[in-house]
Amino acid sequence: MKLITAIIRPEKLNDVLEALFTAEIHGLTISRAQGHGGETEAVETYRGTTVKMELVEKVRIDIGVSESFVEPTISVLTRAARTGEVGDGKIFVVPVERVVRIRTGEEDQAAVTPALLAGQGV
Amino acid sequence: MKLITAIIRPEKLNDVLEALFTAEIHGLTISRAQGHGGETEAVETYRGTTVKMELVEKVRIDIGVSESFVEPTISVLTRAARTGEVGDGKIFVVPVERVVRIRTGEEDQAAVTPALLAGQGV
Amino acid sequence: MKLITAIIRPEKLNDVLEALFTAEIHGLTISRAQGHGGETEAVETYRGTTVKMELVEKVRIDIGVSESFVEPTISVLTRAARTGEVGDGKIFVVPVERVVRIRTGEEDQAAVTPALLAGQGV
Amino acid sequence: MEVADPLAVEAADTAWLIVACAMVLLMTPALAFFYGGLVRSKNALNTMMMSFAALGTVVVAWAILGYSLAFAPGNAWLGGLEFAFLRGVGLEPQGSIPHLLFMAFQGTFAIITAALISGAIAERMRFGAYLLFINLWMLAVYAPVCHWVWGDGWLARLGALDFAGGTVVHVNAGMAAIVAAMVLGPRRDYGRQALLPHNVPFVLLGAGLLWFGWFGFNAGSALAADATAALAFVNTLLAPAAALAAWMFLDRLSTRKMTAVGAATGIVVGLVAITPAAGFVGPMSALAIGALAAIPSYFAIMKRSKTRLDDSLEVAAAHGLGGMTGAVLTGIFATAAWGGTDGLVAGNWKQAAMQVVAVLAVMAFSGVMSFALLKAVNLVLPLRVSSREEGTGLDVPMHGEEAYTHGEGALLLIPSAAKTTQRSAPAAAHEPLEAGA
Amino acid sequence: MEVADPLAVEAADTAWLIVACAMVLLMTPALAFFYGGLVRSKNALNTMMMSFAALGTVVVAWAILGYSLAFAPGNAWLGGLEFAFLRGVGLEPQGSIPHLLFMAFQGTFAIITAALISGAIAERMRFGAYLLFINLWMLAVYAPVCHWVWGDGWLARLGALDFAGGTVVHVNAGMAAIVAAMVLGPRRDYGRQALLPHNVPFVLLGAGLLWFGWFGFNAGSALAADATAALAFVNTLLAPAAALAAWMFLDRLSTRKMTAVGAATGIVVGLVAITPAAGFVGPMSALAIGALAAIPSYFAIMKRSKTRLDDSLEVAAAHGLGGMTGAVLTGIFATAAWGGTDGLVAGNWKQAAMQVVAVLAVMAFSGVMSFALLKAVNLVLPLRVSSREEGTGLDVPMHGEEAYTHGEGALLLIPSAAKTTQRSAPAAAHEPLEAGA
Amino acid sequence: MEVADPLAVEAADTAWLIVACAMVLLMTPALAFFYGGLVRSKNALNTMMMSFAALGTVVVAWAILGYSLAFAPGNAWLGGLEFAFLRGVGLEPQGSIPHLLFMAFQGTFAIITAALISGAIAERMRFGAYLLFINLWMLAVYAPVCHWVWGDGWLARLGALDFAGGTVVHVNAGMAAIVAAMVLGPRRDYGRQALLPHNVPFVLLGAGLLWFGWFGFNAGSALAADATAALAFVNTLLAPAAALAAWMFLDRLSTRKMTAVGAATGIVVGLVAITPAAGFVGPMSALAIGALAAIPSYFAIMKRSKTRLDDSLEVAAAHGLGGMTGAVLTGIFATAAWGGTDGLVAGNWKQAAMQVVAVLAVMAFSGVMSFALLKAVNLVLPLRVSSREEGTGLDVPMHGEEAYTHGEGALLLIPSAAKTTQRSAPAAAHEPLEAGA
Ligand SMILES: Nc1ncnc2c1ncn2[C@@H]1O[C@H](COP(=O)(O)OP(=O)(O)O)[C@@H](O)[C@H]1O
Ligand SMILES: Nc1ncnc2c1ncn2[C@@H]1O[C@H](COP(=O)(O)OP(=O)(O)O)[C@@H](O)[C@H]1O
Ligand SMILES: Nc1ncnc2c1ncn2[C@@H]1O[C@H](COP(=O)(O)OP(=O)(O)O)[C@@H](O)[C@H]1O
Repeated sequence: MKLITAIIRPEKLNDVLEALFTAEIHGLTISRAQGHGGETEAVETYRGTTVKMELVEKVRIDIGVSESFVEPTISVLTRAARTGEVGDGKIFVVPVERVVRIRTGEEDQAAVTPALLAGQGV
Repeated sequence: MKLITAIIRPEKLNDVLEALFTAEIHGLTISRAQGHGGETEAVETYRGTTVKMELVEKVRIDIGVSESFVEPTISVLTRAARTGEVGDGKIFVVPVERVVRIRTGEEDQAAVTPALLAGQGV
Repeated sequence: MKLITAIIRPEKLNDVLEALFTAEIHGLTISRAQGHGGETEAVETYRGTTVKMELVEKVRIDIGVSESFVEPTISVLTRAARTGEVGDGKIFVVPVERVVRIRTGEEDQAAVTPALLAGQGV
Repeated sequence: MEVADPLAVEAADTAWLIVACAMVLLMTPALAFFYGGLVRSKNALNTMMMSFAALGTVVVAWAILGYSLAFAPGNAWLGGLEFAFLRGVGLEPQGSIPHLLFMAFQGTFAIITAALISGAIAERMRFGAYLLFINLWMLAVYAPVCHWVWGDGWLARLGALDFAGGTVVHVNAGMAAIVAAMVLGPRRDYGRQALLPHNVPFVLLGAGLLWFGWFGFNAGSALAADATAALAFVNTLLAPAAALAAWMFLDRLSTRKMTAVGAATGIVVGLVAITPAAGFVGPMSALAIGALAAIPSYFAIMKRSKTRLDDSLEVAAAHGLGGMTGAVLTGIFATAAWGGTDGLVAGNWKQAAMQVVAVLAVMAFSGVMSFALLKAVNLVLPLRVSSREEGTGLDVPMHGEEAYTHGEGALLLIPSAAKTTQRSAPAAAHEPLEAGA
Repeated sequence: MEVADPLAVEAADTAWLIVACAMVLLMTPALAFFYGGLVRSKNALNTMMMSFAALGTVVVAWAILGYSLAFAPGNAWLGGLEFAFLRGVGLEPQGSIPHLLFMAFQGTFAIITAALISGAIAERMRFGAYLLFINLWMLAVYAPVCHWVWGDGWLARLGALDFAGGTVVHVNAGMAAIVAAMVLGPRRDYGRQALLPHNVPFVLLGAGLLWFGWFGFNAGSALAADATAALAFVNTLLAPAAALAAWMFLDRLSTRKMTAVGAATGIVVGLVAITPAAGFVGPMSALAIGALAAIPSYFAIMKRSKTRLDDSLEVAAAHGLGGMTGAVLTGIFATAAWGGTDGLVAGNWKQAAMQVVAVLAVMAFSGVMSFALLKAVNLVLPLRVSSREEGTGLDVPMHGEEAYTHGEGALLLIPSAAKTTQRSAPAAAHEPLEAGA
Repeated sequence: MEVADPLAVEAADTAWLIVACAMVLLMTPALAFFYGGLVRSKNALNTMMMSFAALGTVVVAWAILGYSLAFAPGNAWLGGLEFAFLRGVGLEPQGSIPHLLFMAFQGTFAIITAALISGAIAERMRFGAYLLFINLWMLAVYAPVCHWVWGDGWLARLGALDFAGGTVVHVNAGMAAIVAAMVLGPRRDYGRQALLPHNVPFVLLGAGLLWFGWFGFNAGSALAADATAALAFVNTLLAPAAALAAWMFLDRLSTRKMTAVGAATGIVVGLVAITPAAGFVGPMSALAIGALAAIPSYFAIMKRSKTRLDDSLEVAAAHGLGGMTGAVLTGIFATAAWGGTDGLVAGNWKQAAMQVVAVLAVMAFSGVMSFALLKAVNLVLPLRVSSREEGTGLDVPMHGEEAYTHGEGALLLIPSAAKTTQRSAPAAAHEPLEAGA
């Protein structure tokens, strides 16, 4: 089991979601984030002060997947989230020791597999 | 050391917090998230357009624990966060290599143990 | 490759950012969080009800770094985020199996290294 | 002041009443913000819409039927149908303003009274049932009580004083609110979770605009731009100020904090309390009424939150109790010297008694009728949303919207035929788009 | 009503017009909130500033030139330059109010008309180009049309009825909006993403304040505190209420939800539709006009969103179409009994025809001129922001600000000399600071 | 205009003054939003409450004592105690409006002046100390200055012109603001962190409502619905518009961005500057005053932010300096032709000199007295919150509330006895609850 964390541009989120769903990846959690990387920084002014905004809006996507899904997920993410301009973001893959589905208490593979597909051993 | 990440329903957060505190688990960090899973989707309308809301409000809880606390934490979480309906969420357990308490620089076990209990080697 | 996650006080974020940039650590993602630890709790009142606010505003910083940067990053973080009062926060170091730069598809070390420095093998 | 032809429209009075009426109208959006800020964000639109919808439907119902029931010649209990569909209501003078303007001014009172009730059942009532209920309530409860007091009904004949609606508006709505809260039952999280306001600045905005509008409400009730209007105006400045100061003081004493929600509530309670008295008492009495009225309402709110009666936004304590206190204090402080009938302080205890009678009569009528109407509506449309909808919040299931959105994860559903075309032709925009953007 | 000296300033009329004018001025900030709430938060300030900037520049341009072009003696098509720089515009009576006050009242109409257009090009127009455009538009389109209808121009002589600006303001702005939306092209995400309002309570706040201000707009257009003003006032209460009720009903029928954005839109459409008719029709006709006007605008919005015409905030459907419906219905419902010329219902079909002529003339003129002006402005200042700026949102690149900030990650740039000093001397504060804080 | 009995209450004037007074009252909530939007969200309620609390306490103190000190017969320096507790202040005419209404109108000026100061010490002053300070300040500083200028005091006798409060209100509050900012010291993060406004739309809302209310402030100061009121009104439309345009232009020149905070500030500066001149200058002079006044205030703000004087919300630059510029420009542009005394432009340099004297006198008095009062208050109640409270924000420690909450992690403290019962009986709700919900 792996946890794939992607940091992407907010304006690409909808494209990414559509691409993930098309690839049958249905379980995910997102949160709003702000990133700093190689992007050019915005400068704002407020009544005589000048302020450098070091952070740019990003969205973080966390997807728990079984091994076989790691590669497809990454390739879907890179494809759908890419614009080619600096600031497209990063993907981190972290090992997961256990996954539990709260509703049923099921663990690991069963926990991340969509319920309806579980019988098919996907 | 493990990092336990739970995605739960926002309306269960208070129950979960109370249950965790009762179980003497006091250190945790939450953040607001939005999830997509097997939940039925909401549809909204805005002036002639119809919009499918793919994401549902969730809360993410991150708890760093020493090995011996993993099991109790998971069981408290599953118990307190469960409603039995689709959408209750997931728990991920990730291995942690180091934990540092910023205030003191203490590492690992000492860092996640509440200060007052530290002497007791819990 | 490691993912360093720090939970810090929001009012220290600017100091932390400056310190990180000074130490040539440029890639990071932050998100707003709320924590519960040993801090004293705030009590609020609303029309006859009394409410204990269990959670305190925090900021979460995620930094993906190559091995050699782990130690300097942690020491910068602890130094810049410390006030010495309860509530300064924690740092977690998690192993990362793969890192991908979405823009180019580059992996691992190359993905977290600032583009301009990449040639220098830092 | 020049002596006015009793049968003429006076320009100055018309100017003032037009403005006053516009100000009263603004109170309903103001209430939407006062109430809307107090609920959780998932119910913000539903709560606001409960006020805004009253602006639509109640006005229409008032023009068609309500005004006639309240003000057409009738008996001691109810007006007739002579003015239904505004027949015969034109630009001829009613007092010194056009009749139609008087109708509109009274109409804005009907709207806000109906909308007030929504605070008691916020965050759990079905929207359709609410709409049906408040319109029936306006016709069957508000219009009669209005007739009793201002339409030459039995309370007017008895001599009960109510300058701008302490009993007609506030006691009346407050009683309906208690009944509605009881019939609907508490919110599912009530008493178990902290149900905190999502936007206190909105509450303050609402309170500020309510105060502004209330000047039209009270001083406009003089129905002329005369000294009585000026008195009612000044009292409407002084009483809420005193109530606000008293509230902050009580808050400080009992919780050591002067809360903003408390300040907003104090303003409203002061406004409610001076409403029946505004044109009948002197300015020092107005200060006293404001300060005194803060006390019962303050403690009622403290206590209420410990009970199972989930009057969610404290309509009964602020409006019901505030209106009662105000109505009774009117009977105490009113004096002929300032344009009222003498009250208790001026030696006439009968006036105070009459005030109590009026309050009790309105409470009884409003309580029984509101109960009956709610039960009746429930037969047609269930009153309460499902527990699941309550959990999600009412905005999405009732209104198909959220108050605040970021648009992320919100996928546009494109009618399938159009979809392919549009997708492949985003370049219809004037500029070339970023790669993949 | 006392007979007024035709050459005197009347106190009551002056009082009313001052207030009315203040109310109309408030409509532009109200519009800023109505529009600002509907856009995404990254464009909130830009959208609001489009209204606020009109408050600055258009007023100045109006005083200097616009008023003269609209109201100075001239020919059937345009006023002269006699009143340029307000020469000869003083406190002498114009009707029964000071001439200067009349100028100001008309000026507030010019502001809001220009600001209305911004809804069509929200989220993508360069701010400088916008400013230039609306000021030219006010001078070259609004002032002439205003002259035609209210400044003794050809439409006035023809006998077209427009009480408070159905054609002058709403058809005019609506047509300019369509043209501007076409010239600018759709937003880059239009039709591909869900572009949801970021703050619906702001939309409701805007609608509430617009309604309040509109009483000044319509009833103030009587230019006196008389029975006509009262009639216009009451109609401005009834028509939007009916439109709101009708809109909620249509919403319910077609989507099963009564949306808050819909409610706010319904109010505005009702206000627009009654504007040309306010002082010419009876109250029951006002209810009918409000309810009827909801229908075309409702369905226009439903359909428009499926096309490539990105009139972002529905200016054409709400104001353009609403104004057309209102202008035509004025020709149908107007009656001499309520102060208008008889219309179709009263047997005079010519009036309805004249209304259609007026609408078409304004549409043609506004359409052609707006197109020409936009193309001309584009030669000097490009109209559209870059695609990248559109992605980021316009607030930061155009205004150097964000609507909502937390201040985290925002590093103050301290002039380098001062920096070292300040850093080492934070203790200038009165209390010792926390270690390291 | 009919000749009015000098001893009679005029209906039209009363109508106008009632409305004007309501509009001025609305300025204080407007200020709460203007200021509240500019601070960080953790201090939003505290900042707003500083205005709202003034609405409560200052009104009461004004009625009891302040009005008498300002307007009761006295000497050249201070009024007497004749009107204390509003003795003898009734409905008899004062000019052509009821005396009581005059008292209330002046009272709303006292509130807003006191509340203005709060901008200088936002985000760091203890709430109790603030309340004590502004009430003492109103009595000991505002009331005397008000007496000097409007209550037949020495400045009035000297002939200094101040139509609606350029010196009395704005220079006065601005000077107190500087002193307060110095005595309190800068915020702990000042000069080290970016202290950004948390809600710029609120700032715009505040500016819009302030403008609306200011029409009452300036045109109401004519104390009648006459040509002077109309002039003051029109000037209050033109000057802020010119100031807004000038500010946007300066902003564009110096930062290349037209900021929304700048636009809001420009409006306020224009309003402040025209206040002393409103009824004394012609409309073209009003445009000039507005545009000219923008310049010093603009550059003062640019410079101030680089100093250690943390006048947090720029009260001194906007109100103090704006008021000075306005007062001096009044002495320059005033002309008898428009109802003032001739000023410099009309050849009377003495008037300009007198204006300077008035400004300096008020600055000196306000500066010294404010300093003394703050030091005195500090002996009783410490002025400044602790550094820790400043870090957390003042809303929770001072008011026990947050402006915006989600309710998550907020655990209800249930009185222990009730707890068990309630927990085990959630089913008191009307519907069965979801399992475990
Ligand atoms: N080392 C890192 N750790 C965590 N997040 C990172 C890291 N580097 C970049 N990011 C995130 O990715 C975003 C884009 O990164 P950046 O390096 O600017 O672009 P690119 O990957 O296209 O070169 C940043 O805004 C930040 O949110
Ligand atoms: N594979 C996953 N990775 C990350 N988060 C997930 C994953 N699957 C589900 N979630 C989170 O858990 C929530 C509930 O999951 P869902 O599968 O709908 O419910 P259940 O676990 O009850 O079957 C989702 O809204 C999402 O936030
Ligand atoms: N075990 C934990 N897991 C996750 N986050 C934690 C944990 N312990 C503390 N935190 C986070 O760190 C913050 C400060 O922790 P706390 O223990 O109060 O302070 P300190 O580290 O100074 O003793 C908390 O508010 C919480 O956000």
